[in-house]
Amino acid sequence: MQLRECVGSELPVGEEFQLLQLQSNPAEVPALFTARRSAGRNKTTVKTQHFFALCHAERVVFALEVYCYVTLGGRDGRPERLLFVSKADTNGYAQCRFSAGGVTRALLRYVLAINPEYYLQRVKPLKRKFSGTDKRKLVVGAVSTGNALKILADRIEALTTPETTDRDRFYTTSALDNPQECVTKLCLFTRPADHYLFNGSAQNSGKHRMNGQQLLDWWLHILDNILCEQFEQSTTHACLRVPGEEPVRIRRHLRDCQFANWTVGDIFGGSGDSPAVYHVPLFPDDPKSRFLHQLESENRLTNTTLTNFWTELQERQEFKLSVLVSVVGISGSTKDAPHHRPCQGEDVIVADSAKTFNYIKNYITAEDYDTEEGALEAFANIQDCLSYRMNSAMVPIQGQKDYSQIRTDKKSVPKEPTVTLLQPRTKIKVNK
Amino acid sequence: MSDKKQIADALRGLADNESAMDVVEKQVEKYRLDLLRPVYKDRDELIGRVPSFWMVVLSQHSNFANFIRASDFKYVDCIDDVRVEWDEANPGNFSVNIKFHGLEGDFPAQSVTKRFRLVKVKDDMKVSGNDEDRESGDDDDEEEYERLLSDPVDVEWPVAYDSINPDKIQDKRASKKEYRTGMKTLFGWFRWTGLKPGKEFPNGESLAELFANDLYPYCVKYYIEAQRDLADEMSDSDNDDSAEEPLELPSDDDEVQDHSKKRRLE
Amino acid sequence: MSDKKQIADALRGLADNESAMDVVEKQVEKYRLDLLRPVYKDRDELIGRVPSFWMVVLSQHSNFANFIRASDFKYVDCIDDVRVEWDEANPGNFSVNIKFHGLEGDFPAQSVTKRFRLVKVKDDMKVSGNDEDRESGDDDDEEEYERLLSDPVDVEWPVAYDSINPDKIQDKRASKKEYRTGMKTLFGWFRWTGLKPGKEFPNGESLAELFANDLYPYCVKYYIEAQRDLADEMSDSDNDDSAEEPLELPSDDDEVQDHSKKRRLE
Repeated sequence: MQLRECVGSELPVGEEFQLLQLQSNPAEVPALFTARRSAGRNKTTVKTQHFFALCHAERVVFALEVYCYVTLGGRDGRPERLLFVSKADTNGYAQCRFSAGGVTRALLRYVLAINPEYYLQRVKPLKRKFSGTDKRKLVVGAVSTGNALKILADRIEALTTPETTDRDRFYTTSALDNPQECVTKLCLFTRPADHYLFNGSAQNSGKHRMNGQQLLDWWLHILDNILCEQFEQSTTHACLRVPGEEPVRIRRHLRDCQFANWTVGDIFGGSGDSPAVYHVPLFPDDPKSRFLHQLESENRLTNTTLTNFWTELQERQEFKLSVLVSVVGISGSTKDAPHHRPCQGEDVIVADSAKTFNYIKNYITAEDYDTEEGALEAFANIQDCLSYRMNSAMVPIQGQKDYSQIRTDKKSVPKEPTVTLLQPRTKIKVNK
Repeated sequence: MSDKKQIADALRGLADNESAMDVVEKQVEKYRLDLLRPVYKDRDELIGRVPSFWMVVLSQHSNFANFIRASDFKYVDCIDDVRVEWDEANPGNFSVNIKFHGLEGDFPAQSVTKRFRLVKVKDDMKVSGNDEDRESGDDDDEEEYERLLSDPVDVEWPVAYDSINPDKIQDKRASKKEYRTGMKTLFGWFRWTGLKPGKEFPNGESLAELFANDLYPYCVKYYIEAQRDLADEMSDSDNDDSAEEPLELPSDDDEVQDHSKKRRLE
Repeated sequence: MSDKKQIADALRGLADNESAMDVVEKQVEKYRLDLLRPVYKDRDELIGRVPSFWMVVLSQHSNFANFIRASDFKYVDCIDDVRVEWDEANPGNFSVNIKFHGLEGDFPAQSVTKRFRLVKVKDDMKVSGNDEDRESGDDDDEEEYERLLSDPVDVEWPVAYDSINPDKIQDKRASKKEYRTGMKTLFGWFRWTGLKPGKEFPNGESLAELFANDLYPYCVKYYIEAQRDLADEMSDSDNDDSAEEPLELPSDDDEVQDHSKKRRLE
């Protein structure tokens, strides 16, 4: 699946866009779910971050952040990939009408088409083994500045061969034993807010904002669509949890859905009286993970049940103020085996470190979007940064969708929807 | 009553003691800079012999990039030398000297020195208006704070920046956007005064402090970080999210009650 | 070739320069403590005249509470005085003196001094095992780092803690859980050595540093903050939204802003 066609098919015909696909280098991370002390720890989890930004008329106008976790060595031996959609946002500065929902759907379709094995190449391990290495020849973090300078001096005089020829041994590469059996999960958390990726964009009157109900409907529409289109109907189930709402009311949110296996609950398993700690994932920047950390500090980790977890979570600030928030999840198999491998320099920019990733992403997320200038500056900076520093560019995209036919259908194509999840980024720029 | 008086006196004494500490800290800072001056001088000389030293330092520092425009890096890469000098008498005042090499047909080689001075300002913002119920003249208790100011300094802009160069913009009104863009560049920073917030280089004071308190003192450390054989080694600042850190389950024997395990330790 | 030699020499020169800076920083730290010593002495005396000063400081400091058990606060409230003294010759070594008043029938008044010393350790943990391919004897380049150690010091435990008091637990094996609980109290900290990680007071080193680098130097600031909180004034941390905010350590960038001048000792 080509990024250009996939996203272009959702954008208005006759308009030109540019898309940034930034990706972190895959890195092994601690398990997403806390294992019981008795359980063996032979699972491997590899985390990769995707960040997409869509530009139109020299303005950044939309962005989406998705994490992909590939887990190997699970109990039944089936590999699993879990997509966590952490943030999406528009800012209202587009110079034409486009469907943020359509773009979100297209980008998720694209990520779902990526072969999980792609994430298992040259993975940064959880712990690096420097044994067998002559540390005095290698400039690594554990070497003091003084000694590192001496190593560099030796290298320049060619007194030592730099240990740089074989860097690959500090990375791991693995294959999937049975890629056909890979389980696909997708989850997200909906909570309306002014902005998440575009600070201050709520001040733009052109930005359409949604309340909790609208936001949930918007996401359900996207996911329902993806479920029907991409997933095996028989082996897949989808779940919705709305803390503080009765199952009867939760089912009401699902009445317009086409997919048959929507249920009330979540995809993480466990019964109401199981300890929450084993069934709630530790996602980045996520209120559920933060609440688990709070329980840890209060020494209530192992005696807080799932039922109590959800009840108490609802009492927390982020769930209060009668704002409708929800947890949505999908678990199953895709109809087609994911086969796509993104190509560095063509459709994706893979950052060599977390630092580089944030460096580039900050040009977008650390900008102020209270006026149009922010959207223009972010575009100019990202373009200059890519061309001068990365010798690269964004992917040009031609809109291919005839919007005139759907213009009347106001419900399915909101004007300029705000898509907001999780917590706002704090601005990195220093304001004094 | 005399008890109360005693306590009140002790608290006043503590206020004086706090001032005494501030004096000590300033004296220490002066002592420190006096000792470091010759060490920095040696270092400047050594750094001058390492090719592209400042290019490496400045292009790998993530916070520096947040201050300027991405297009500036073409000229940041022309920086051959950066020096910070603190006034001997008053270490709050300092100057940043930057040496650029030229780019044929676009940018002339030059050396620019921007001076910053720390000035005391009466805090008239925090106690806004309402002067009626305060005796004038009795200003002693008014909060003072320190602010960094500077004067604009001449710098030749690249030809490629003609359209955003404030000296070359004819019609300021029609080119307001270009003017503002120019002000956000590294060259705009040389014009920063600290007196026209919102109209000049954004956070000019913080960039000055970044040079004086971080980039210059730790440049060798940053140079080495940029030379690491494994670029993806975590540095402290990469660890941006505590939410996904693994949880520590209580050990079996204290599963039930065990109040303060370590929380977040400094 | 001579070019390469020149650069290599400059880099080696920078390595020496880094060492020279470390020496300066240590000298500055000594100078600083020498100047502060009389000021701290005056302050200790003034603080002694303010009732419940340390009780207020210790009970309002959010991080201090993370180190000890909640039940310890009954005895923290008995603390009348805290003093930190740095060795004149070697400011890396310091002692923390704590004076408690007694609680009738439970806890005797006492004054306890715990000494900490900074020792250099070869970095044998980071380069794990596999020493075969390194010439022994040539240890010059091996990374050294500094660690805080201490000796156990006698302190009388409260009667209420008898069941977790390691000196009163008869059968260590049967009471493993109680023993561990006792070790996590403030009284357990007085036994901390730094040599038996996992078996003694958790993060004993950090608590020592908290006293030396934060609680003692800034106690007046914390006292004032506590008074402000009592006056029902919103401090930043009371902000409604705090529940939403992730617990995050200050990033490097913040650090530059806040602590400014001081080049940190490595």
